[in-house]
Amino acid sequence: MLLTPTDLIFRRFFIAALALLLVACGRGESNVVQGNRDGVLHYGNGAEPQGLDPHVVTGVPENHIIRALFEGLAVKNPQTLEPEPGVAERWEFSDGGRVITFFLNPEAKWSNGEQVTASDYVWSWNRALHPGTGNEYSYMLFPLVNAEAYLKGEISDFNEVGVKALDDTTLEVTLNAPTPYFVQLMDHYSTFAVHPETLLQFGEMTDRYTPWTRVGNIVSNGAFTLTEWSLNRRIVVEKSEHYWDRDKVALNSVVFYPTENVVSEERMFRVEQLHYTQVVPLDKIPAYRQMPDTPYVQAPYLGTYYYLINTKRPPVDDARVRKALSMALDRETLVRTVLQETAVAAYSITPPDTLGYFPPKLFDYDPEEARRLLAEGGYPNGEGWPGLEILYNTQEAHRKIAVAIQQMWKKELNIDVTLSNQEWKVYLDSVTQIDFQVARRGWIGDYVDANNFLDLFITEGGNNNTHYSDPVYDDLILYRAPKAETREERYRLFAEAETMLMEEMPIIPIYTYTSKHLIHPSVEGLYSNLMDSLNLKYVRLVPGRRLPGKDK
Amino acid sequence: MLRFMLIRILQALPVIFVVITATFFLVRSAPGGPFDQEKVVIPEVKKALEAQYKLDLPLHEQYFAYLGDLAQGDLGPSFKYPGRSVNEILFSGLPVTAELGFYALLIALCIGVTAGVFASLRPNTAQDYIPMSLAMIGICMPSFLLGPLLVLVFGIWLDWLPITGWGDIPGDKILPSITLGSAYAAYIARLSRAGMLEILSQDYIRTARAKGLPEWLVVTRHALRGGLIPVIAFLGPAFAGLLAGSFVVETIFQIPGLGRFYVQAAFNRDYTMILGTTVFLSTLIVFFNLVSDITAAWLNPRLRAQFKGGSR
Amino acid sequence: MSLLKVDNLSVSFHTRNGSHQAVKNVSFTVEPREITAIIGESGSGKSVSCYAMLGLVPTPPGRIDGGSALFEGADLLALGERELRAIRGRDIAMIFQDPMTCLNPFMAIGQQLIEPLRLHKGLSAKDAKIRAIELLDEVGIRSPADTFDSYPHEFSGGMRQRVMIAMALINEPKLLIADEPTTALDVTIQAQILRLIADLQKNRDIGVLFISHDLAVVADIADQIIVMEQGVMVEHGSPDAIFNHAQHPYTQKLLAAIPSGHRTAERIKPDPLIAVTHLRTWFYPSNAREPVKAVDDVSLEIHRGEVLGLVGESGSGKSTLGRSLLRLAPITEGSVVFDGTDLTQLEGNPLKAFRRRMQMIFQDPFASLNPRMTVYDTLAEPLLLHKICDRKNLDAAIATLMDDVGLARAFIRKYPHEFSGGQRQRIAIGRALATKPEFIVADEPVSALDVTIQAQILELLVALGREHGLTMLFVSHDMAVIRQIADRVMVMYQGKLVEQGDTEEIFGHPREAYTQSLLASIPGVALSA
Amino acid sequence: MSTETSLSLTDAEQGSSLWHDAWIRLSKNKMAVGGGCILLTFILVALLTPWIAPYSYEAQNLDLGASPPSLSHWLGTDIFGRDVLTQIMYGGRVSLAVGFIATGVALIIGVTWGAVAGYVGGRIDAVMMRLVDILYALPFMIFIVLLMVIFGRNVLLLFLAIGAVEWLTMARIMRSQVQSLRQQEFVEAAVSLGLSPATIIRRHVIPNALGPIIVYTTLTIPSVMLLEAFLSFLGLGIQPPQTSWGLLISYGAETMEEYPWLLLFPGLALTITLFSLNFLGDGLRDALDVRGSKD
Repeated sequence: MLLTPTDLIFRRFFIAALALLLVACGRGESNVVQGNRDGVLHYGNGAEPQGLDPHVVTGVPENHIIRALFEGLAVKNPQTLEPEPGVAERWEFSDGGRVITFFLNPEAKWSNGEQVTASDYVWSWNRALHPGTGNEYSYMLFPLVNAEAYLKGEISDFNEVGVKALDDTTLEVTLNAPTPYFVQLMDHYSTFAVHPETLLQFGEMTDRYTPWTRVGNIVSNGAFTLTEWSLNRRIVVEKSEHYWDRDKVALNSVVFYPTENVVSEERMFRVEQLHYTQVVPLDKIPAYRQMPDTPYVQAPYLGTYYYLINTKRPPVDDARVRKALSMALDRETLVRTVLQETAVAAYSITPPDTLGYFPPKLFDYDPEEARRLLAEGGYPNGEGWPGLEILYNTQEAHRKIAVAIQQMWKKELNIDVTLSNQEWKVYLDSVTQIDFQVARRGWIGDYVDANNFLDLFITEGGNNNTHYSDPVYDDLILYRAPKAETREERYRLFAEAETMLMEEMPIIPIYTYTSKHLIHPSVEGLYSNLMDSLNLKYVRLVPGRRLPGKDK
Repeated sequence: MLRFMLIRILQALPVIFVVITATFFLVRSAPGGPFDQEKVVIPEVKKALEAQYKLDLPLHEQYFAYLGDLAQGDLGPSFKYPGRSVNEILFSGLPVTAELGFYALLIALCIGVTAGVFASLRPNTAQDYIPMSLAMIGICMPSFLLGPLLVLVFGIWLDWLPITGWGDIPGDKILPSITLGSAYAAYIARLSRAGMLEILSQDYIRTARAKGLPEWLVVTRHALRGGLIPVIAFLGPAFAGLLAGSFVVETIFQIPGLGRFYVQAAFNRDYTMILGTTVFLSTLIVFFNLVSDITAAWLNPRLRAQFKGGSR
Repeated sequence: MSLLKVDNLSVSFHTRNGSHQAVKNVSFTVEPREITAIIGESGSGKSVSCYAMLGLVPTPPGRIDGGSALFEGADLLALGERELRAIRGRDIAMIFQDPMTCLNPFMAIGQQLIEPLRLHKGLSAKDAKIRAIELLDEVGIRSPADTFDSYPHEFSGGMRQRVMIAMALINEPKLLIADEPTTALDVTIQAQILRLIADLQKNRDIGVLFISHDLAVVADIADQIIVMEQGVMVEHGSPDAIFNHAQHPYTQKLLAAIPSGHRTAERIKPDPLIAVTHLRTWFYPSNAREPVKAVDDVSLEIHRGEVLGLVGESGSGKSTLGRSLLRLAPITEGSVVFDGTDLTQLEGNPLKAFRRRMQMIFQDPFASLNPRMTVYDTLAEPLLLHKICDRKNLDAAIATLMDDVGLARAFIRKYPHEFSGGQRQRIAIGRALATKPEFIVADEPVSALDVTIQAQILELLVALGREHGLTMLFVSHDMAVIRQIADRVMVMYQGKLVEQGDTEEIFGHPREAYTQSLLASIPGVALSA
Repeated sequence: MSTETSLSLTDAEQGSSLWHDAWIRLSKNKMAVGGGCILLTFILVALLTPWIAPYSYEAQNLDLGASPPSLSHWLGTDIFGRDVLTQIMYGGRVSLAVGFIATGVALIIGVTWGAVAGYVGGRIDAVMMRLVDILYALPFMIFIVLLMVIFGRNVLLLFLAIGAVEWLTMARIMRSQVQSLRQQEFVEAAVSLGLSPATIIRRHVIPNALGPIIVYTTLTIPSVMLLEAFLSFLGLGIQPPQTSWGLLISYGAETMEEYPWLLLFPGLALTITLFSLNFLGDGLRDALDVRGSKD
């Protein structure tokens, strides 16, 4: 046998290739089985977080991790969403609810063992509201006296803002007006405290991009501490030794996966690589529903899917036409078929049962009435219809709904509707410029209160995007409702505003969201709620439970 | 040799420069900015954000500032991922994508060359038609289809291989590499078939046979080297293309690579990130083209002599 | 006993376009220690019969229909691939026509050389190398130890053929088959290689089967000559019998085609059509510092109506000079005055007008015709371009051209590949004549052709030249051809003109040593002796 | 061979013969003819779809939803209860149009560009090819978004965008072909005849470089169809409820487990087209290669 160097190279080449292909095919234990034994939760988190700085980031995936690492003054009960003690042991209202005094738990510690003090909060809120920080969620603190002015640079002395550290464990907050949902906001990460010394060690107070949130640098005060952060791979947090309520924390560790691709996420769940998925692909839901002891969990969610209407552009500049469109829309069928019952038909902007508020149902699917209104608007049986375009951002779910609605309007009203999808940022630009006729939109509540939905449509509302403007409505939302003495009175005013809105119909509500997850049978203590707000400290893993079909 | 490389690099510099400039102004003229969100940002906050990233300066100043930073190797901070520099993100993703690309090419080479050579040995027979038909399908099978299909079969039905991750579980690199490599395998199969057919009709192959060499030695020792030169020439651009094109595979298999950043940066209007990845990739494209040109030349003794300079 | 005894060999090819019998019942023997030559034009089946014996004819499309080829008692045609392989390269070795393409350009020659040795004899690489170097030395490669690791492109054509010969001989075969081993070489080199083969054969006592289209080439060396025509063996015998007592008309035709005549030089009045002064055409390869001085300071005149022969070896710059005259190669310096106008100063339309008046005929009729244009299109193009005729008269003009160059009009719709080399060269001549030029550069127009065809094409050129009053620059490496056609001869060496004069003067009394060596290498000395 | 000299030349059509001969050769190639026939059928069906489609294109039956193939819906229905066969027929209109027109655009630009660069050479070649390099390196996504914003959405733009990307490789292939061709003697012969560079490129260079170009084109058409799907996905190009094979496949890929027929049938349509194209392309290449198969 004679071999030249070339032959040898080829030989090596093929051997290497074979070796690669034959790399141990044996699969070890799944993540879930291993995690159940070791107390590690494998959590599908939807996307790579932008960052972990509570005053910088804005998204949902960030929320999950930050709320594992940090804790607010108050936290929401995962079942009732009512506030319960967090860093603050208790709080007191005074001055008719304008002043709130938070009493901090002296046992609340940073992960370096230092105590969480009231002045940490003052410093952090200064940071959150400072015009230099560029905190996109700064408006969460606007109920504070002078907060908005401070952010807008109208005043520069933070002492004028309504927050004061009376001593290490007492924080006094002064509000512009009684704000029933303010304590709830303490569970939003933009109001969290950060550890001032750590931040200053890496840069200025207002710097957005210092490495203070990295593993080894970050100091946090939540139930978990950060131990690994691999970009686009995983984030690992471990139980904190210094957390005041550490005895209640059952998990040793949580691994967050940036599961951008929902199909892959569901498959990871299926092969027991995840305990929990962020979402469930629509088409998989029927199969999961039919499983015995289904891991599929669906719950109402504080968000509304609706169509914005440009009230200044014909043919939808006529309220009758808008109402005709809305009434010709068979939401029940849409929800039943296209959405596979994963949503609830909506007839108002505010989701029902928003902390006890039930919006009035002012219209229904009524093609007869819709045709009549359309005729009144000048297009009997669709004659003379100049065309209408529905704008949505590029996403499968939006496309499905738009395609179905397009056909419903065609069928009921005999009008031609075209669809137009745009890439996300282009779509945002179009919506902000109100450069559309009808555009898809969704709103997820920041906090559980109808105000969060209804104040979208005040004249000055940055998210109004419809040209809808009614001074009476503005007055209702901005002045009369906040001054309401009782919850009932307040809700009555909201209902009044809701009625005004549905009379003019600058938006067409379509459905109320639900949250949809796959949760492994071994997971306990992950409750569903309206905010899809989890508190990982209550989660326990029960070893031995397997997915149906995996338990051989 | 050195001179040749130097000339090529010098030629590449203006290309990269124009790419940077064009990209810079292109991305700025695209609608929507990095800080646009579904929930409208308070104007004051937006202003503060823009100030932090120097977006409030006139465009040309930003441009020159960027060039200045770039000259020092600083690609700037990411807009989408505050706290991370573009450099850092690139270098976290690059090894993964490079490894993925390497395996994909390796698989592509193994499958492609084998199929192509086999097909070329008996042209216009079943031994030719079958691998070449598969290659046609491979070329046109989009990875968004092949990836999930492989996952379904090997990951879920057969339960042989992990379906996501990169370097977490043994074997999790196999499916993504195959998915990414298949299209290239198909191209390589076609290229090597054509190259081999060309070489096998050469006179010197007849010489080799006349020496009494067995057929496999004729093929491996005499035909393969020349027949694979087109493949080698294809590898450089292909590898650069793999880096840019691995987005879909990285998303399907949740791989922490560069491709995801490249594509998402465009959607996020993460200006520095777009520029960084573009600069990086165009440099890589130039580099790999150079490498593959040199390799192809090196394999060809005639060209190799030219590199050594002068000798005729 | 004969070394090789071929009996009734028949080979046919079966393609989509039907089948065709390439070799018909051919029988011959090759004696040990003798050179047996097979002579015939391309397509006469001479190569196929040899390749068929060694299993080198691809099947399909080829098929061996019958016969036997006994080599040392074993029928080669009945052997399996494995047994045949054991014989190939060990007992029977081959040399091929084109040394440029027959060596693997990707392998060092040493590696290629020792391959048969290691394969058949199982020698170690080291021993094989020693043996190879000895052999390289024997075939006349200078400093073989250093060139062992060189690649084929680093050798000239002649040197490569020597390497090929060494490779064939390395296993000390009993039979060497040489398939046109000198056809692609310059005459001077050809002479050397022929001598080498003859010497080796004598020293080593091997049988040689020498295939050629040119009787003159084998005249000096063959012990036995076989003449083939269209797959059939028409005559065989000793060289003496063939050359002096040829029976078959085909053999006679071959003999007649050996260029031997010379032109009765017409006295040309010195009336320069073209005057070239201090012409330099240098090339600047991107990877070399030194320019390649292809034409270096050449001055010459070409007179109206004369045929000027330009001779030189490959690489002497003769082709570049011809191209420079026509502005097909970039002129570095100097002037080319054509009928009073300096061509080097012209561009665009004025140049186009001159292009009509001067044309070129290329060496390789395979490459110089657009493979995707029919004869009609090829000929129509210059006619229409220079408005020599309008579309109405086009067909007639083309028909006339076809007649002129001796092509049947029925071929008008055919593509170049459907023609033989000679016919193609006729098309190329027709194209050149279409513009009714005054001056033609013929760059080795017959070098790629079989001798019989050569003679026809030369005749055609002479006849047409006379008929149209053409001035011609005839470039060739073949002294015999030049002698046949040229009025005056110039000899070029390394970019410079070394000698010029009337043809008979140069042939009769060459002054320069270089010219003398060129003349000495004309094959077929045995003929004239 | 016949040597009759009385051939009448009057009926000879100058210039058309290459294509005429190619046609005759092509028509003898069974695979190519088969591929051509299938393609032709597809094109015919696409053209006639509005009249022969079994169902209305838009008609939804939400309550039926996705149903597997049945007697009333031969290829099943999609999640809106729309007939898949009808969808594929309409999708074919878009896909075939995009495939052929965009590839045509790319072909024309790429071949011209590559031929000029390769033929002229030197500095112009360097500049032209650097431009190709630059376009290669530009971020495609941003480029598309910009096009979409500047020109709005329309199908024409889709062709333009795709053509703008696909011509680059075409130009490169063409250039390397031309570079080797211009060394050939017949090109030199054309120069010595006094033909202008444009004529030489058109008559002598391009016809001889067509082989690889045709093969690459047959590969480009399907990838263009998929690129169209990607762009439509991004919002450039066609808008729902219009559809194309590429879009149907990408939607089908997401539900391959639940509703395999939504992937299978559009995939089949594309694959059949692809193979037909390939056979036709190979046949065309062989047909244009007047030399026939060598050896």
